[in-house]
Amino acid sequence: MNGSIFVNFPFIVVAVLLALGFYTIGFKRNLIKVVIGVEILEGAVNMFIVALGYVKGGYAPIYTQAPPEAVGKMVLPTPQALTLTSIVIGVAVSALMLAFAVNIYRHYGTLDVTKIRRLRG
Amino acid sequence: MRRALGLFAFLSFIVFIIAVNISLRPFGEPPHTEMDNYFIEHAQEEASANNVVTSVVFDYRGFDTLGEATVLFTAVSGVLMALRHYGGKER
Amino acid sequence: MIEHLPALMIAVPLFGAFIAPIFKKHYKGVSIWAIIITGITVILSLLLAKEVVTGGIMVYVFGADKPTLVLPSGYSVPIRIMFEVDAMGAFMAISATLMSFVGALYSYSHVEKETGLEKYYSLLMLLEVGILGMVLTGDLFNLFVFLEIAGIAGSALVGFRNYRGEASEAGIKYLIVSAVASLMVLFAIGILYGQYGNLNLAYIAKNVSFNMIDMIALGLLFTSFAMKCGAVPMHYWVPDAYTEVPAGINPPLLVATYASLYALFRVSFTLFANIVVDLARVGWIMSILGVLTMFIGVTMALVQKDVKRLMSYHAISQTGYMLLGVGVGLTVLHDPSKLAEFGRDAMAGGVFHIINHIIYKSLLLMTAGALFYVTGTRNLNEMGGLARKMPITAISFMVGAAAISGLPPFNGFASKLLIYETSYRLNPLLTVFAMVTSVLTLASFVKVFASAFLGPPLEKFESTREVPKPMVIAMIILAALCIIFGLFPNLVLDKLVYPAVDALINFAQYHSWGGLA
Amino acid sequence: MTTTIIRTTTKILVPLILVFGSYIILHGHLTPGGGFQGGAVFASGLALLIVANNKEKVKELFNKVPLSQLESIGALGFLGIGALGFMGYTFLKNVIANSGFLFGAPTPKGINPGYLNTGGTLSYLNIFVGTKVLAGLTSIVLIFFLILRRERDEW
Repeated sequence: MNGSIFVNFPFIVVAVLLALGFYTIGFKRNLIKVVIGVEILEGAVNMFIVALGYVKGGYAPIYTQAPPEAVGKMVLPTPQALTLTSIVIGVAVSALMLAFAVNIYRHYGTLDVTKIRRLRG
Repeated sequence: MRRALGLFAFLSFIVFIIAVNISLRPFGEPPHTEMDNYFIEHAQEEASANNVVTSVVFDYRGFDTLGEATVLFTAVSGVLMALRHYGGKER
Repeated sequence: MIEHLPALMIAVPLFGAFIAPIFKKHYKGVSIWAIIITGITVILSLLLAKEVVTGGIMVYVFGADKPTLVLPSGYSVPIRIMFEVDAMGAFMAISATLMSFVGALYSYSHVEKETGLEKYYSLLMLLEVGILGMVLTGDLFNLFVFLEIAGIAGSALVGFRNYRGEASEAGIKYLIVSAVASLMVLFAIGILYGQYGNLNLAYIAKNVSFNMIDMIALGLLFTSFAMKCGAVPMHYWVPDAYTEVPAGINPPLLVATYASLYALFRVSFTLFANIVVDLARVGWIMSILGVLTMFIGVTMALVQKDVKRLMSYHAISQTGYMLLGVGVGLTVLHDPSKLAEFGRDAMAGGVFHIINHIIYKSLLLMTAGALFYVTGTRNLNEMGGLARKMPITAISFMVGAAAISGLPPFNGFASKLLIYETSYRLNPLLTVFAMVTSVLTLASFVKVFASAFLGPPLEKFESTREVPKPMVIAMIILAALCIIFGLFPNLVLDKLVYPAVDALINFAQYHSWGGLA
Repeated sequence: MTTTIIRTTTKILVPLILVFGSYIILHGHLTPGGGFQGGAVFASGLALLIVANNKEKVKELFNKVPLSQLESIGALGFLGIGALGFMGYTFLKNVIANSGFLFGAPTPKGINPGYLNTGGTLSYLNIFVGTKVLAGLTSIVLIFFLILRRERDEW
């Protein structure tokens, strides 16, 4: 199985998740579903970055009571650190989006994006 | 019409993204690891921590983490501001 | 202490923002605190600009033994986050701090009757932090983090008036746009990291090789930043956000938009400057995008009745001028004779237009905020005869309107003239569009002035008076800057704009700091 | 919402979750985890406390806790630890590592069982970030809870 499509399987999953996320943002009417779409995108990008750091047969980059064969065979730590940062940012963004969604529901009584458009033109 | 156009743009974008991801380097074989090797080798003496990821997060890329904490602070302020009691003058 | 300036630029407003929620209900105190902190950052940014213009690029490595120690001994790759401040970054930093200061001053009276002000001022300073981080950083992931700070703080402030449904609507729109844009930026950063194993802007720029994947990363970065700076296919969030935000936040929010424009320039000039063949094509795309943006923006503006919304559409249209100016420069970047002939001047026009536009558009939006403050409406048809009641606002509006339409001797004229002259050398058709846009802008502002300030005084505005002092002072500062920049454009051009342009053109200098071969 | 089963389970689970969260924060430099993760675990324990009680009880529980001040303190602490580096080094320099101060013992090279008294500024930053994250996430959950309850009262 050396065809590139199977070697790159995690990246294909990332592509599918990106597609799902964009579909949800673009074509769903419920605001909560749009927020979920953004979260799916977030997950896709996080998965992409963490997959970049994988080394075949590598161990977690932590020295505390690691198995002896782990030295010199650790996965890259930077992508994990980046993913951590990006996850927290994702939490922050989704919290604020949900707060706005609550406010919109209180004012318009609906979450349908086609009905709440007061701002146009 | 707009919907069809959007669907077309969406589908072409998806094909593009899948093409990108297929043409990436093979999974599990990073080509350049100089920066990460430095972290793995020097984290214990410079940052004095066994957990290399934590030493990257808080020492080598500590400024990003300050930014990250700031993002959380911003979001909490934003949520508390958006959901505060209605009040003040209507203007 | 002078070598720590880039870090202090971030640390001081961050300190101010973290302290602000402790004030709780002392609204006067927190406003004064915000004015003090933003004032200090203005001074710091002026010092930084002086240091950079005289002493060259300034590097600050976070967490190293010395601020300038980029490479650890025996290593050839940078490993820590660093700030790399060149004249362009310092120029943007000055605009950001100045506008935050003016915004804080204006907000002192404009929002004094609202609640939740400790959060408001905290977010104002955080917005400033986000902009400053974006324009000073030399690390790609750090750019993403600060992009998110600016986006979240900006959208939270857009939703400040939570008793209006429209504000929350505009806020979530802005937040979704900025979240998607910054996620695509992060995706592109991931692609570049996978290729080169590093996140440093200059290091990647040095090693970039231009296979298909790099071009895709360029495309993603270009689209996302164009989306965030309000270029045309993705401009629909701009009018909503600018209309609903309190007028005191408008100046920093404008700078936040142009910080994305700065990131766009940084990506095309620094990160991908080594592409010799395709850069002209990128430049053409940028110029045509600019022309489209200015034309569509101004035509949409003509039909508006809401005064702030009208001005927001003009903001879109003015962004087009900057894209056009810098795009013209980008097309001829690898052609030294043409670059010296008109490319450099075109970029100077584009960059000068950034600060000019920030100044006069903030001024105009603030006068709109002042009108709203006294009349309680933004509909032009309900206003009239206010020139007598609010003379300073009326004069400020006239200055701003003359500047945006490119009339001499105001600052808009200086930068627009540079853009007309140089884009004519590339293709006369671009100039025709730019001039038509300018005429349409003038027409639309004459309409606003006539319907809001002239005409018979309306009975319901009998008791209106001039707006409070802090708002007046903020408007006067900006109006004075409009006139000064218009009368003595060479002062700013020589001291700030041309160094900034040269910093963009001499990308090799940016690539080779700290002894990186 | 608040049945006896949920209240009893909460009573048993919450202390365990809080202890586990504190453990993750304190051992951030040795084992997987750190300030953010530990703070999130801690906040999830408090969130359990919020959803398992009714509005009055929650108000009574969290009235005394200065969440917003805690958050500011965490952020300011981070900034302060970073500013220590201005004394001769750069912002955010790990000045405490290998200095013999609290958390300043040197780490032996290679695989080791892990010593708590290492890490330098990392441990301090973990604690501050943990404080900040638990306060921030708890106040988000709390405000959503209170606002939804308030709405339900009004309808």
